[in-house]
Amino acid sequence: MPLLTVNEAIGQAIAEEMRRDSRVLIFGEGTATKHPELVAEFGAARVRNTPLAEGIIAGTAAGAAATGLRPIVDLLFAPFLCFAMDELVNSAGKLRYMSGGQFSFPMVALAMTGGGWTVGAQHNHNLEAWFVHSPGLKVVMPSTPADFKGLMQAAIRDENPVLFFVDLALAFVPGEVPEGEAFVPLGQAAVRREGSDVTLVSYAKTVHTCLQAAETLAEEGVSAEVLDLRTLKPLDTAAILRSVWKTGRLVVVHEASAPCGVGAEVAALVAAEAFAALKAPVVRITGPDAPAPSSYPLEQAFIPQADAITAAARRLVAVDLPVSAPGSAG
Amino acid sequence: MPLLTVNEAIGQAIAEEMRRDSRVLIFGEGTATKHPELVAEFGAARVRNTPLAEGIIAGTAAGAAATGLRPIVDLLFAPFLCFAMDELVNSAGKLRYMSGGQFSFPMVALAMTGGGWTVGAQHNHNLEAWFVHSPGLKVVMPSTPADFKGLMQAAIRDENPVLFFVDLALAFVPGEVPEGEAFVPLGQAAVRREGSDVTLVSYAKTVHTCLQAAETLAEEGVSAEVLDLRTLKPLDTAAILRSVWKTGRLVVVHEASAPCGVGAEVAALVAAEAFAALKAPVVRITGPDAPAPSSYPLEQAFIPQADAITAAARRLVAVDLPVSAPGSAG
Amino acid sequence: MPPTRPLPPSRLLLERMLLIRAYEEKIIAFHEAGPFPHVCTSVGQEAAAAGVVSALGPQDQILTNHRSAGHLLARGADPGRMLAEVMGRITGYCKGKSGTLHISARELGVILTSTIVGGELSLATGAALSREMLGGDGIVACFFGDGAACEGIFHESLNLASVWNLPVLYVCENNQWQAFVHRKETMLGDHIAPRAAAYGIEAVTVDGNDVEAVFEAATAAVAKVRSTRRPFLLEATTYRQRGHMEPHDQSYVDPAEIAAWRAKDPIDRQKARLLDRGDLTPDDLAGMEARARTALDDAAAFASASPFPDPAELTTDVYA
Amino acid sequence: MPPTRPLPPSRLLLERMLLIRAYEEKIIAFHEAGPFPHVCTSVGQEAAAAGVVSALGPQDQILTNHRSAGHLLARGADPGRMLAEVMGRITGYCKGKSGTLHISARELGVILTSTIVGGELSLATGAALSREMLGGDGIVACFFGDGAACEGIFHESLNLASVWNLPVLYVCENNQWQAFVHRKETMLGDHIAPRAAAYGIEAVTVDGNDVEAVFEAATAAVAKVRSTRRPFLLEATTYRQRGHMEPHDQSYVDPAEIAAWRAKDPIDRQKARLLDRGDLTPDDLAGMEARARTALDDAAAFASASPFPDPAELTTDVYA
Ligand SMILES: Cc1ncc(C[n+]2csc(CCOP(=O)(O)OP(=O)(O)O)c2C)c(N)n1
Ligand SMILES: Cc1ncc(C[n+]2csc(CCOP(=O)(O)OP(=O)(O)O)c2C)c(N)n1
Ligand SMILES: [Mg+2]
Ligand SMILES: [Mg+2]
Repeated sequence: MPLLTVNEAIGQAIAEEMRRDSRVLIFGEGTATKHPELVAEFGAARVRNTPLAEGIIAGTAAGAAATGLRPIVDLLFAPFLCFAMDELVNSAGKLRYMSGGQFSFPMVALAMTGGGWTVGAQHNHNLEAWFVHSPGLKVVMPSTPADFKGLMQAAIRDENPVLFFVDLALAFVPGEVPEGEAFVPLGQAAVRREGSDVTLVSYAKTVHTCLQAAETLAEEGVSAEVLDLRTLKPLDTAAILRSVWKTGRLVVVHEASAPCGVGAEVAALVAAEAFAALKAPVVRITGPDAPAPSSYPLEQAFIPQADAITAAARRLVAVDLPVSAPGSAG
Repeated sequence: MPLLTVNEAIGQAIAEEMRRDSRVLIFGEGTATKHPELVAEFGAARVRNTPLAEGIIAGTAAGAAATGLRPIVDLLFAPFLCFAMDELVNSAGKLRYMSGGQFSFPMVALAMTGGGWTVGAQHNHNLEAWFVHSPGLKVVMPSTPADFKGLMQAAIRDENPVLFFVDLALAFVPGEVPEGEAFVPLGQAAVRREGSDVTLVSYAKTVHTCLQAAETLAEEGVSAEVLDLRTLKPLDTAAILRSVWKTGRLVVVHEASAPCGVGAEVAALVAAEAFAALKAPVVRITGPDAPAPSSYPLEQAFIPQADAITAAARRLVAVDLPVSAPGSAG
Repeated sequence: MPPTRPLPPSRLLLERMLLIRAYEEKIIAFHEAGPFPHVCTSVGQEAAAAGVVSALGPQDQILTNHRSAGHLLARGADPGRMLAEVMGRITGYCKGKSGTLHISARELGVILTSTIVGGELSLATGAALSREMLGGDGIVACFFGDGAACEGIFHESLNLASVWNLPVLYVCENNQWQAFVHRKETMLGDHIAPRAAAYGIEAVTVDGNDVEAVFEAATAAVAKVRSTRRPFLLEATTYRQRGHMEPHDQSYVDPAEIAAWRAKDPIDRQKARLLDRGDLTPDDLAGMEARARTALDDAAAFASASPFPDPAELTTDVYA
Repeated sequence: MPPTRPLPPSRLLLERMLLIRAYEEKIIAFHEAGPFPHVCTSVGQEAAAAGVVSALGPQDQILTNHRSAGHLLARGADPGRMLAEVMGRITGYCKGKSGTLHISARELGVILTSTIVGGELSLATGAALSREMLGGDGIVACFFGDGAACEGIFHESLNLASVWNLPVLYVCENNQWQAFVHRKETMLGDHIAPRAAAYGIEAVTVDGNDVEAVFEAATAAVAKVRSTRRPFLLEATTYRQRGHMEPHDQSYVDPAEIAAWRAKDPIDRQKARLLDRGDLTPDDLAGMEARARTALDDAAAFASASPFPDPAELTTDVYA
């Protein structure tokens, strides 16, 4: 299989889908400038630059989706989604329901986020949880070039609005990507490494951090299973529960802040549906509840690191059942 | 103590704070029209109608807060916050940090939400979790007239941006409210009913539903503790953990949808920090992950009801420790 | 798609206005009878709705705002299914899920009634893009208020429609009020139309209480948008004769202003004109009014008798 | 607050422009030397920055956008602390937390450098409201680009400032580009200034590459805002001579356009004018240039030698 970067994989998926379906089009601030190859192949009507106005970019996508087109919009950096929340949440997310099913909104909204480029808090804010919390939307945040391609294909073909997040740190990471059809269904997690002592659940760049941690743990005789959620909504609850039923221990890892994040959702799911399997507390390793700093060492400290994961996993496997008495907690 | 409705209690807190501090002012779409008494007392400069434009209302508040005023803005219904996310999240929430502490943003943003008035999904969307997930903001969502007053006083005096949510169904509910000083510190939950078998954690209108459920449970010999979070950020983690260490069982109840909601956060907290105390799975009772319907019976079905809470509590107290084997789960 | 209709003569315009008024009066009557969902009535603005919608073709699409009964009825919507939606019944256009103020009706080309002020402006460009890219000569009519023109999305929508050459007929019903705030508090100048020039968009202001003038201006505007494939802004100057919503409250409005505008009521005006011209006899008129009332009595009976949705509907239609 | 300065003569304007250019060239040199944080330089736009900021008084406040080095330096900011911020050092204006593109400096009255395009427009009205309500004759200068004028918040900000009579001097640096998109693709017409009329705001367009013309127009505009307590829009027509950000890429730009604008370089122009007039000798000029370069060498040394923040800073300054 050819090696492609994440950015190339996304580009390939978009080009292939545009070839397959003439209703697919893409626009955004600088989209045409940055993709002359798409303009050359599909023409200026289907590959457009827009004025600098995220609200109307997303709104235009929603209106077009409701009336027969299948738009992809590039909204650049996740914090800019703040200017498009009404269009994404109140319109694209709700109007199918509010119309009693008369209209659907097949559209994809792309945004980059995540630490690693020291771009600071107005360009880097991991907002995926907002959209998981909002009805009618789907949310994707892959970790490998092949998944970026396959999930982009799935997102474009889906009849619903899909938020598609690109972790900046992954954009230039190369990996094997199938040519042509690479479809990865929305809503399916992937077991990246099998294990039996502890489950590490993650998505985006921190999947790789989890894999690194799992290596270290393996050297110490701790067998960690690494689950890559890939799609955050719909969440693959079966895969999460299956793994925790096996290992009895859970660490959830993401760069987004903890409060009401995806890790909270996964932890709550497990505390409800796999409680009987749990041998130890559920741990979240996340970015701090602070704006993303720009300064390089601060930004590195912001991103969950492998040693925090291994330390947490070690603590969990050391927990002895039956559980300690209430008084023993801090 | 005099009986006031929630709306009156909020109005009283605002008037008293405006009297106390000449830097406090209030504006919004129709604020001056709806509060002639405030205009009469404080003048047109401090009580203003605005153009219909949530973005600049919130942005003006943030800019004013950074430069010496203490604005309160009424953004009407929570879904309209979607037009003000940049100003609230990227500016008010982040710019203290991004300025290295040079500026602070003492402001209050008011919004109504919640079922009961059949206003439909573009007026009713419980979005508090978004702001809990966002750094630099505080979030308040009270359940009693006295708390609405006391927390509004605290919110206005706080040096940080506070999102203040009013559950529509409570707006005309009367209750005892202290005259003058009624300060309730941000970040403190209230035990509304003591109990020993199960903890019901909630906020806003569903606190009352929990109290109703607790009554029923008491008749059946189940002692439920009801905790009213009041402030969602900062979350009173100590109060939640204290209660769960006592009861060993937790039901979290809110009308907002489950995925990445406040209930997820509370459940995750407990699964991490009070795991050893837990005798049964953690249950969330929430509104469905769907836009809020308008049709009356659908809207009623959308709002968590007492019988769902009692049923959950009954299931939890029936759980036998030690826990069942992995195979036993669905 | 609604059936093609011959260009409506003046009588048809009156008939449509009477139906709209009868609908709003039925809403008011419901409110007077007891608790009923909030509704924003368009009493006083019927000429803008009837005049513009009657100028559209069947291939055209509509997006509108919370004060949309007139646009829907003029487009041929069934008042029974509209009332059913307001009352949250399964027979409503949206199964009762959206309720009052949010009716969409695919078969009529009504894509959206947005109660997010400005929501119609944000989706209209996309609908027009579809019209352009999927062929045909259809255009999109987007109704919004003077208040919506304060939202940033107004600016973004007009600018995009202009630089992308999208066939959107923007129709601003400037009814002088924005919920509880008078327009004068929210803008300098008295009109929205002059703002269009900033985007290179042509605009016209019309007396929104003169249904024939509106129809004529709209017919010209529709033809222009259809042939140029460019946006156009039509501002209809009119007045919201009642409170922002029912139940009615106008305590904050200058009574002299209300009186002055009531004297310019679009329906009275069209009645007088047709009677004057001899295009209508008092008997004709009585018949027309009676038909409108009967239609609404039937509609109300239908809606009231309709069942509520099954609770299982709570979570259907969320995803496609 | 910065110290009051006498009105800058033409030489001082040149001196400020040279300092800005030296700063941007230092950034470029850092980039040429190896990996360095992205920065949006203002090469070619120095006249707009120096001309407007020099017209402000010490009681005035500034909000600006990602291309803010000129505004900060003209206001008297320390280039060492600016570079330290870009490089994420604790000695930076914001302790390195905001990094490149987001410098605020309270002691200079610089409230915000927003990299959310339009963020400066949304906060400027509030800063001006404070100026009005807390007394004094201060005004607020809000710098933004032609791209920001596409955002809805531009519309909302100008409209609110107008109806509330807020003393905001809106300064649009129309540099023909909006990141990777030419202005011509995003608007009809060539200027932002005509949009102001829609809000009842006065506007003037000035040659943004003529620092004396900018200074003169800005002085008049500042005086007007200060006395009328009303907003005013000043548009400076200029050009972004380099790529959107460093590292530099202009592959998508018509070379003829770049060449035409380079020929109008604001610094070359002011140099030539002063030399022509005899207000400056070549030796004076060489001295001025050397001083600017030395200042930047010192600044770079200071920044490079400054420590990074302690990791504990990660979670400080989140709440007050
Ligand atoms: C985004 C948003 N902000 C505020 C409201 C509350 N609201 C509903 S209608 C209205 C006034 C709208 O004025 P206008 O656009 O002139 O329409 P009109 O009601 O006059 O027909 C307001 C403020 C809303 N529904 N949506
Ligand atoms: C809300 C938002 N959208 C998009 C961007 C990405 N971006 C940064 S600068 C820029 C172009 C801004 O153009 P203009 O306002 O003309 O300023 P200039 O860069 O020309 O100085 C864009 C699109 C952003 N930072 N913020
Ligand atoms: Mg109006
Ligand atoms: Mg520009």
